[in-house]
Amino acid sequence: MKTLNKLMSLTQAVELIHDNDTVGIGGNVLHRAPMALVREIARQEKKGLHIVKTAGAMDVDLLCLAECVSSVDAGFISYETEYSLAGHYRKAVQNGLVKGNEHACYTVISALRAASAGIPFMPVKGLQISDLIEVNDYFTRIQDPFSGELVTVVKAIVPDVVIIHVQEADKNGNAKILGPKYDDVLLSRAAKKVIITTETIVPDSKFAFSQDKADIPHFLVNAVVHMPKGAAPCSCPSKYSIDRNNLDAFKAIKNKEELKDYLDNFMTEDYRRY
Amino acid sequence: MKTLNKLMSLTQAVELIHDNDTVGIGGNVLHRAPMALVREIARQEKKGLHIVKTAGAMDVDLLCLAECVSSVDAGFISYETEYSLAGHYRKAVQNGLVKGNEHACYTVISALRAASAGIPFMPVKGLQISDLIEVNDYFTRIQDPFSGELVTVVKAIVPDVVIIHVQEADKNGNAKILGPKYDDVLLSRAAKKVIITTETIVPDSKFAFSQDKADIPHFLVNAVVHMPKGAAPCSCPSKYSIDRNNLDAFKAIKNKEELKDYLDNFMTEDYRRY
Amino acid sequence: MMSTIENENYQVSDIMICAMARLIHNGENVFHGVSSHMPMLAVMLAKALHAPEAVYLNIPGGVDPKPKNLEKYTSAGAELYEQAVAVFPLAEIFDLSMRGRLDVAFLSGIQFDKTGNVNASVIGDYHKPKVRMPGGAGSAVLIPTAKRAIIWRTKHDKRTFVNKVDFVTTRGNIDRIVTPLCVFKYENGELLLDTIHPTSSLQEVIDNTGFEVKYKSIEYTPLPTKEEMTILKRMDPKNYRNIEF
Amino acid sequence: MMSTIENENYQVSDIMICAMARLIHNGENVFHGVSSHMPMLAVMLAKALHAPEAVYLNIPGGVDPKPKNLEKYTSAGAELYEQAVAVFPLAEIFDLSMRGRLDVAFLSGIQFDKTGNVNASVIGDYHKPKVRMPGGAGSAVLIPTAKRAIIWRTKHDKRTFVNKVDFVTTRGNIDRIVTPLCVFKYENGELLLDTIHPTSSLQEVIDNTGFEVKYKSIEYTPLPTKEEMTILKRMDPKNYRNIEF
Repeated sequence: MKTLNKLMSLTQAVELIHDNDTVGIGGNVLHRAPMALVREIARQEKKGLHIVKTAGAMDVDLLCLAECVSSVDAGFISYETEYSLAGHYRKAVQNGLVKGNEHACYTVISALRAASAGIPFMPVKGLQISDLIEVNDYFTRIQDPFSGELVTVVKAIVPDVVIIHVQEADKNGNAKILGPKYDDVLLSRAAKKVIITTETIVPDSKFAFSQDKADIPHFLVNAVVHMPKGAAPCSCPSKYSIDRNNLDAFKAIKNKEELKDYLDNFMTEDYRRY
Repeated sequence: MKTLNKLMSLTQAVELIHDNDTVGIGGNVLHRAPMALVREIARQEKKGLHIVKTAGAMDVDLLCLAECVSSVDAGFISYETEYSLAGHYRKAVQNGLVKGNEHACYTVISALRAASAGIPFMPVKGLQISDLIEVNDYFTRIQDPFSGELVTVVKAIVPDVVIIHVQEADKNGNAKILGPKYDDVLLSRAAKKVIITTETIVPDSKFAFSQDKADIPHFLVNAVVHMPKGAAPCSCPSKYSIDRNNLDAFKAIKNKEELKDYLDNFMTEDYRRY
Repeated sequence: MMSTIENENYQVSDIMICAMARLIHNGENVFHGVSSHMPMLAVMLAKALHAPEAVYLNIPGGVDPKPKNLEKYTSAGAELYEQAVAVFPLAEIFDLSMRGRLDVAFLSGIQFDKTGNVNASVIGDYHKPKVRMPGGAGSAVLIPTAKRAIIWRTKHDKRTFVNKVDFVTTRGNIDRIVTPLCVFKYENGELLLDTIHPTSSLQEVIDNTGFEVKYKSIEYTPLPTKEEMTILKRMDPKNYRNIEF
Repeated sequence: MMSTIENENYQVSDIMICAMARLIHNGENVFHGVSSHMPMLAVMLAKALHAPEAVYLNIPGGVDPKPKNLEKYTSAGAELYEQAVAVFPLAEIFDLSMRGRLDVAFLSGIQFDKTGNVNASVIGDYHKPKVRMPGGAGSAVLIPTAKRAIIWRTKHDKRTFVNKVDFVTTRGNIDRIVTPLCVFKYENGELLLDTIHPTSSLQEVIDNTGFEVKYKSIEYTPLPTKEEMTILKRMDPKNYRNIEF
């Protein structure tokens, strides 16, 4: 049987992302962030991206430093305790370069669920007394038509493209996440396009003959990049933990010029063809 | 570590269901329907139940014949082609004994998703031009507050109790469905109480030491009944197919008295303790 | 024409399945629901022939399954999970359609009228129905949202094809209606005769249709090819596809 | 009292963790999020002692995990998936809280005022913030919906406990606020001093709180027991729990 081969290079995959796109990012804080794709977005100098993530860290921080970002819709943007704040994101928001659209992580999830179901908004039970409703145009209150009570709703967020790093994928785009899936499966359902980087390319027959089927089916996926260490220096469960030296090096970066060197140092690894 | 043992008899489990409860039923048409629980509901002569299921068959048909049912919210109630219509359901609706609340299967799913998220309603994209909106009080149209466009919404359905048959559960209620899960996972999240029958009781350690974790976590579950053949005469994937002789015998039943004999014939099997 | 048919022993179900299969294009996402042996075989046939990259979606949630043996009593069982490459359950298939990305949905109904209204609900009053139908399952939400809804119905009579349906369950993107006598297509807001099965005739279609049969030209549904029949018989050796006839 | 503390080498983090652990009752569903080493250890400690049937929920989605080794840099990693019995991911934990069935959520914030408002968003104007915070993660939706929100914060100063917050991210079912100096409880719409840590004093609490400190009686937070300390040190041999001090 003929199959659709979606294997391509990192460069080709990132060319599917356009300036001003809404980009959803998989993983959570320093876990399974699609860092090779993030680095290539920075190298290709994408502009005006609208980033969507429940809880982001280095990925969003790097893209803010690279000046690729126009807005961030997220519940939490920070490294966890040990690596402290996302300084470049914070600075960009405080300088007015990036609009920080604050959500609860759950309202990001609700907005993505709305996108996935093709509906324009989603009611959210928990957002009740909050200044967030008044200051943001993506929240509002409406009447429940059945009880007459007020309910807060969040506007759908439809990512133009979602970038996800997985441990296993076949060349057609069937992709399997080992360990915590975070919000990646939902992201793949909400987006118009999905770009996958994968630690390993598995044979087409692997998922068919396993009880462990793919989490993301091929027909949602537009690009597959074979990219071992594609989440580094972030962690990739069952494959590797964080790369502390590299994280320290990144945290020491002060400006865009130093970022260029940092990105250049990854080029051999990111552009290697497997 | 101490654990909560939720093992009980079929009789005890069904005593958790009260007259006039809203009852969600797992499985789909003749697949993995929780038939032992359904039979015991009929034996205990529950009254006024509000049944919820995307696509039901023998389960709903039997409960209608037993006069346990007040209303059915479903997208489809019928056997598939070979076994033809659900005659007792049809008759009960046509005689006015049961209110047949017609949904699309998806509006049942949407109503359960709303329940699961604690919200009073869910927008549904697909229900556009339809008499169903006018004749049913659980559908209505509202304005999308962001675009001003009309959108159809469905009212949440919160099952008081959900009954589900699985292949594996531990005594604490962690339950695993092998093969198609249909809408059972969602049902377990939407309901106030969950009753599980299971082909096998697995050791408490089984899910902890497997990559294949439980689909339904113990803290959502109120009762676990060890019930091999608990879906028969319906099918249970990886365990058994339909029991054609028994299905034929049921399809030949004309009235409530004959149903009593049919149910009595199952008592040895349904009341056996393992 | 008829003699060819007799020689080859075509069943009406074979002709209907091949007609449905040919409506599936390569690469399309295709769904069918319960009680749907004919669409099930149409999808499998299309994938085996001209549409190998069509994506097969179904109620059990197996993506592109390769069932070893079909079951007589169901088209929603675990066999549609066998050798599937990914899990994409019913709820997500609906979502896919809602966001405009389901290409083809095979659906049914009880009554159809000339303007494309579909009734899958009741005959008579909704609250006191004369006849309560099984329900439209996915029809009410998929017919408006799937890019193309292909309706199939194993009855073609004046109670099925009516001037005006008793109840509008839905209306929407109907592409074709495949019946035992013919194929209708939906164009500019009305049903037109597309092709007549070689086993039938224009007169038979007219005699069994409750509204005026309009057409642009008289065309016949192509007969199944030898290749199609070979594959159909291999996939369905016990002829479950003919269960409704 | 202080000498006992010195003899036993209690850290403020130990006292805070034990205070949090004791707020967890047996059988309760308990959640913590990112950057939450102290709540993570509090849940594990409670489960090891008085609340074995507390249900441990977390961002990676492992139900009742038994991590072999904790990580210094995260409380949201795959180790919270190890030996978990079921998968219940973040989205579903939120849903659980929304439908009123999450018993305890450990959450944080940047500013708190005496009437129970929580700011986790910004200092200054929202659209042109003087300081942009990481964001409240789950706080805005969990504090109103969890049966009891337990707030913890490793800073106790007049910029944290203020007369009026700069921005109301949320307000809701606050049960306790655990700080390095004391525990506040929320009663009848206002924060009251519940217990003072034995490592601190009433005066220190007053000096570092931006609103009038009210209390019904002067009580002290019980010291960690030997058993608690033994388990804490076994679970966290590298003292990650003290990372913020």
